[in-house]
Amino acid sequence: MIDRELFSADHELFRATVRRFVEEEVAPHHAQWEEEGKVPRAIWRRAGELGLLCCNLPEEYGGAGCDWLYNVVVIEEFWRAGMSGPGAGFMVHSEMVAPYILAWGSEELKQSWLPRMVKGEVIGAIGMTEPGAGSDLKNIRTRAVRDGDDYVIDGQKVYISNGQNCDIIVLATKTDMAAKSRGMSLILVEADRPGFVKGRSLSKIGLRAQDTAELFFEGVRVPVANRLGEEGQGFGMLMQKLAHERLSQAVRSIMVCEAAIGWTVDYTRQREAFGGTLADFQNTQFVLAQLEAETSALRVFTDWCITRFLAGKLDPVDAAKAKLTVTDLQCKVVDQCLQLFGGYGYILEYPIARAYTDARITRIAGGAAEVMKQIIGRDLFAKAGGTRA
Amino acid sequence: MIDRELFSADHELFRATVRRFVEEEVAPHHAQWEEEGKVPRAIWRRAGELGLLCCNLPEEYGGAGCDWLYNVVVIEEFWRAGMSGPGAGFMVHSEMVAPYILAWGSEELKQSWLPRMVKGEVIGAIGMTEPGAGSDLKNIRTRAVRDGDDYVIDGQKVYISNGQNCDIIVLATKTDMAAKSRGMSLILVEADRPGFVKGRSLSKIGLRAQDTAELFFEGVRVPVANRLGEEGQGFGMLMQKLAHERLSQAVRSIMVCEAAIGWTVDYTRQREAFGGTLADFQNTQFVLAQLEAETSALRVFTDWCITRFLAGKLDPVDAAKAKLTVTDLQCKVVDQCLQLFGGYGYILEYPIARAYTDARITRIAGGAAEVMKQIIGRDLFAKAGGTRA
Amino acid sequence: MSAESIIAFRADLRDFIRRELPLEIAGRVAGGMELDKSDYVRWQQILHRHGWFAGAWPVEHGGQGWDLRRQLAFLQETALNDAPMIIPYGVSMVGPVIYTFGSEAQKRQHLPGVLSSEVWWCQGYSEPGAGSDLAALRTTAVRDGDEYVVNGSKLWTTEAHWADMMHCLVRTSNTGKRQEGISFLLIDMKTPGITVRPILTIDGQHHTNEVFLDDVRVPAGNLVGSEGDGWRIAKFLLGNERVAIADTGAKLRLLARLSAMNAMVQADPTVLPMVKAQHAARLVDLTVRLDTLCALEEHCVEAWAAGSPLGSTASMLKVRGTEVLQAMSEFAVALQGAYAGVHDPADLHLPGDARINAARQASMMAHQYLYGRCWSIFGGTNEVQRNIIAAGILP
Amino acid sequence: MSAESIIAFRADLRDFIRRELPLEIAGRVAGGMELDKSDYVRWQQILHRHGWFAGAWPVEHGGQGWDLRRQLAFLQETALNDAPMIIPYGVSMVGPVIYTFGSEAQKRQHLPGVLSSEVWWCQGYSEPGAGSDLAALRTTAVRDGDEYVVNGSKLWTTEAHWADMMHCLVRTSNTGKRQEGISFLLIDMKTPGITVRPILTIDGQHHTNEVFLDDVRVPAGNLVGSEGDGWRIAKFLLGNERVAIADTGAKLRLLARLSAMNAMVQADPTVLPMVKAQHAARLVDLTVRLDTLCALEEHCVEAWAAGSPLGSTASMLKVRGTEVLQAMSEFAVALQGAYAGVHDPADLHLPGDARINAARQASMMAHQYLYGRCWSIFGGTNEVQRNIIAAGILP
Repeated sequence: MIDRELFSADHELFRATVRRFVEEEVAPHHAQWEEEGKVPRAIWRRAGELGLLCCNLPEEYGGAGCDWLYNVVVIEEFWRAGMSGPGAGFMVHSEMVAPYILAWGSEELKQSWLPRMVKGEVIGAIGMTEPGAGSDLKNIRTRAVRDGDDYVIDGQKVYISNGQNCDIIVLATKTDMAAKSRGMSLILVEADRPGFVKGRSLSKIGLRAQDTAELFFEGVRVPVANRLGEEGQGFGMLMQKLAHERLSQAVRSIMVCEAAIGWTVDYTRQREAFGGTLADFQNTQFVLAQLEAETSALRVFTDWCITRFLAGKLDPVDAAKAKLTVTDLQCKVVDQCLQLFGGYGYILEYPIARAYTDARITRIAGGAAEVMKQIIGRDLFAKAGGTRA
Repeated sequence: MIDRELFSADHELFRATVRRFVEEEVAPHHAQWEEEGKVPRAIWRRAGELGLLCCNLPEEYGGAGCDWLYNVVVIEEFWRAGMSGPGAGFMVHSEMVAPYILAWGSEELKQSWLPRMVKGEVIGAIGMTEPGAGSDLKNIRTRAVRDGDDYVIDGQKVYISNGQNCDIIVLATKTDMAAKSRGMSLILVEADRPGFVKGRSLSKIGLRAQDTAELFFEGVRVPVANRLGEEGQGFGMLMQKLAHERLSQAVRSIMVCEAAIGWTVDYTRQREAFGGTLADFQNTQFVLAQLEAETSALRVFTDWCITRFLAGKLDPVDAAKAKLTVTDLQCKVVDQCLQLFGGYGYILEYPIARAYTDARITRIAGGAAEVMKQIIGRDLFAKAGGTRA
Repeated sequence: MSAESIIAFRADLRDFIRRELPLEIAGRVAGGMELDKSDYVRWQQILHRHGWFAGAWPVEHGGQGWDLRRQLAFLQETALNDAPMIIPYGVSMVGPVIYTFGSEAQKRQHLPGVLSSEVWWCQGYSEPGAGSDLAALRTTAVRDGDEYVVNGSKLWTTEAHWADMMHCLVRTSNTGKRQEGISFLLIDMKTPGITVRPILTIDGQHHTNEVFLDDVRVPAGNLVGSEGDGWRIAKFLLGNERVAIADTGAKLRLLARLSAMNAMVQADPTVLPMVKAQHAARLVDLTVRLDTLCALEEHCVEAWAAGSPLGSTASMLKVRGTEVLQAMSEFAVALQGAYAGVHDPADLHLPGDARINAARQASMMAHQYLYGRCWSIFGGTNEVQRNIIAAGILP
Repeated sequence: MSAESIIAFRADLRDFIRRELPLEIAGRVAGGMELDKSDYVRWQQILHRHGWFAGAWPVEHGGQGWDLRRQLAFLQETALNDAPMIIPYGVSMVGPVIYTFGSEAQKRQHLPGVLSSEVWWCQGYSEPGAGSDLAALRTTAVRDGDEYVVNGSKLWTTEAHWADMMHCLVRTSNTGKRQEGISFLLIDMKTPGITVRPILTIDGQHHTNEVFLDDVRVPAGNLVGSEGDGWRIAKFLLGNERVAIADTGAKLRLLARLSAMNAMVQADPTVLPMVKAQHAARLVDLTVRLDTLCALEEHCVEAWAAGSPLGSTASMLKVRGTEVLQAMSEFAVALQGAYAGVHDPADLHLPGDARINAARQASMMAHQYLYGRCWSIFGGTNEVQRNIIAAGILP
């Protein structure tokens, strides 16, 4: 693995806390949570007590007011250990839901929800995807119709992370069906509003401890004050935050690459076959060397993106590049590492098998690879004439 | 392209000088030099006048005493423009020959050669490869036998860059045929010594303006004082400098990737077919977006390695990772970009065609990809027991 | 056998399947679901009753005596017409071993149960420390009077939880070459000392098991051949499986399914044009790859039928077949759009006429994706196959 | 035609080649060198004298009337026995066009010269702005009395510098669909107004040219078919080339060469074991890929011979063939070790019995590498081929 220079001694102290929590309170129960299809609320509250949720929220909203690297540490430690249930659920909560409320919620919304999100008392979800509107958000059909001081919301969302557990959801709605992207608004909806129905949990290829649900909205009344930002500005708000989301995904995925290589080095060094260990085979060494080289390169790229993000300078196109390249690499690493485990890689209780099942969705969720290429391609060709090189 | 933060305003001023020189004094003649199979000595002297050779040598040896980023600028500007003749020749001279003399030459050797190398009056080469000893330097058979105060050298070198033009060569020899790596010594040999015969120039797939020769040594007498460092320490010296060489190669190759993408964006934007431009085709956009994403990632990795190198902290394994991944990418980029040029990519006068022919050797020279994997693989498995992740 | 008679053979077989294959079973196969043991038994017994079972067996042992071309045709046609695969451990593996190497008593005792599918077999070869390096196996069988006492454990014993009998490789000697100390033993799964522990694999299903053998006493008459013949028999089995190794029938069925799903996606106005274009390109690529695999398979079967051993071609079929299957299953998932991550292992056990909604279809395709992953590992990893191919080519 | 008679056909052809192919030419082909026009003419005339030329032509026009299987066998056997390829512009392209679409006068005038190889042809289709998008061509032919006056330029006119005649697509109308305004014209290369400019390609050789046409006056009798028939004729030509499209003969010859070179490397004690292992793995992979290509080609030829159009399979052969060739040529370079970068274009013009040292061998392999690069571009880029395949598969 490559030297990293991002973290201070304080970050590393915090990392030790997170790691101990993961080892002692998360890892022993994760298989059970996979059976149940969700992470118990008690763990959310324990994580809140330890300060692992929304670390970088300002103190006035209950956060630690620290830099975003603490969030990075949390993501890394859960994913290093393959704890994909809380790993994914906390990421949605801390890196997607809280930032929208902080950036565009009214003071009242912030005061009522953020401190409880930090404590893990309230679990957040974000509602974008619909049947028939996957990566193309302009096509959503969930309507929010103004009626006095309320919106009345009708529609359906699918594939919503934390969908079963959530107490609040930031919902992408159409407030103007005629307009395309201009007609979208974000509205915070509490889970106990009448007409908000949680459908069945979706069982998934991977991330089996992370609850994922279909959600239905039938005449759900929500005060206009629950809207985040201006009416019709939702699409622009999503676009602004996507760089953050994509970077979080790269942070997760490159950690998985490093962990998988580590497990495989350890396994092949002790597994005997044909009179030696698997590590003695040149194929093993070359496959891992190639993966290690690519992982090191993208580790440096990811850390560079983190640095840019901390400085407020992360270009959304660069975030798309990181998301595209790192999730591709993740799928390649877990695939080739699993192969080196032979049959054991195929037993669900081995971490590499779980990492394999967890990987596939990363090239789809949070902007499919095709969408990333579209963003990068447009940028390449948009730069005004003249030679570029 | 990605933002870079390595360079100061002074570096950029220097870059403007180099670029003007390349545009005005190099580019118009390069095709002619390819015909002739070498770069004229006059250009070496012009480059010396402008301070483009061995920029970072200390002032006491005639250099500018500046940081290595100036060397980086020179490499980048020659390769951005596809000027592979001087691009490759100067790299050998400045990044391989001069560093050995500076690090291990006697004061007398340094005084007599380095200032003239800076001026371009003396051209340097390095003699490692032999028939039957490509990437495995331990197998070389060129002997240097001690005879009083002289060594008598017999042997043959192949594929020597600057072989025709060179005035001095740093030669890898065996001073002890019985010992393996411990028997190797580096000796500076002047080209006018009797018995030093320059064979024919080798015509190559690419780099056609860079002269490459077979060299023969028949009873060449050289004073013992011409030896660099201690007798038998040559292999260790090579190992120490290889990180520098490999990094230089990554610096070159990532620049070629960026340039090739730039040419291709420009070409596909203006080339019409089937009622639009090639840039309108989704395949064009996706291919280039993928290459751009990978290039951006490895650009950041390369710049990170440069930063580490400047701080004296570049791990040789990381340099091997950079060499492996960036030269692989270079070959992929020129191949896929050439395809987008259609038939024009196949005409030798187009830069992309030349870049294609120039690329192949980068995965062989300066340590083949297989050797890089061996270095990385050994490192992965050498780290002492226990889990790594 | 001429091309014309193969065509007629295929037509007869298709007719038969359409008449006799229970709809419930066909529905589950077509839907990509898991079958129960009873489904397999039922279908194999139907085949047997009508003279379509044990095609590769000689007529004198109750088989059909088909040549390789007919065997291939059978595999492809049954798969293409939604019939279950034939579970190989009995009819394709232990049966030929017994009629080739077994005693008359063993033939009388075991072949009828294999043919009638009334006795169900599993295969005890791999062990925790002996997978692709099978010769490293350590389960011992020590002769004690008229019995062998077997101790050790077997891994990857697929369908051991369904099995009445296991054909098993055991170590009867530790001297000499590792391969020479291996013997082939038939073990009744009800013998005291046998424990079957289920393994949950990456697809969330229970196909395979670990089998522990503690002082399991096996009649000495259950040894096939002589002590030390085990390795030779194992190699015989490998050669025997080559006609099925590329498994193109199942792949052709999956490709047809993918084409149909792709057509639905192409017709869906809510799917982005660029996504459609990507799907189209992948389908093209997969079609070409599967076409070339089928062509290679046909070529091999012709050559084998003509008596040419063709060196390591079976390994090539294995490697290529695996690569194609994994690429197809990856595409199967990509086609599910917003449902691409959905996978409920329970969906694989729905009834054959269950309504297949988007989420259920996604489960089936996810199963392909996950189950397909094991192909490059079992039956000798692709790395081992590449070693074999290399050894066949290098001087 | 039965498999037996193809085997006999191949045997006869091999005998003939061994007897009649000049050693000088065989040496240069085996060595991977470039041939001169005189070599091609010499060999084509030998073939013609002995009844082995124009195999695909009907007997009544002076050909052999071979079916597709024999045509394929001819291509493979000649390549495998170091015979030069047949230059297609005359016998494979313009000849069939003339006997299919031409007037009696055109047949009398042009077919004999094609058959005797005394009149050498080139193909004027692509233009600077019309490559894979051929319908964009802009070279105009304007009728003026008994002549057409042709203006424009042609690009990628391979061997125009050797040619006596050019068959040329020209635009005779700018109204209606682009394709409908194209006509097919025969042009004498000695006509005033024609300039041939050589193009040096990436391999450092002069194969191809740009041809400028300034007020070139062509007799109206040189129009084949009617005005506007050009596109139909061009499509006829594409269909005609399908048996040669995978070009497996040359690839099999190259693979044999690679195997031999690999054997030398494997036997060299100075080469690192890991490099040997890498080479071995690549050779294995290439062998499998070429085997599958050959199997697909055979399958296609059988299907075509049986009258099935097989949709876009010719495009699949083109794409796959290209990929295999480029992978082989990349390996060819890798095998050269320390000489892997050497390439002297002049080495390609050595005499057939020249001593081939390491550097010269490297030149030949570098030529494969560089020349092979154009395969994915010419004759319709692989991107265009993929569009065709996709159109054939998508609903």
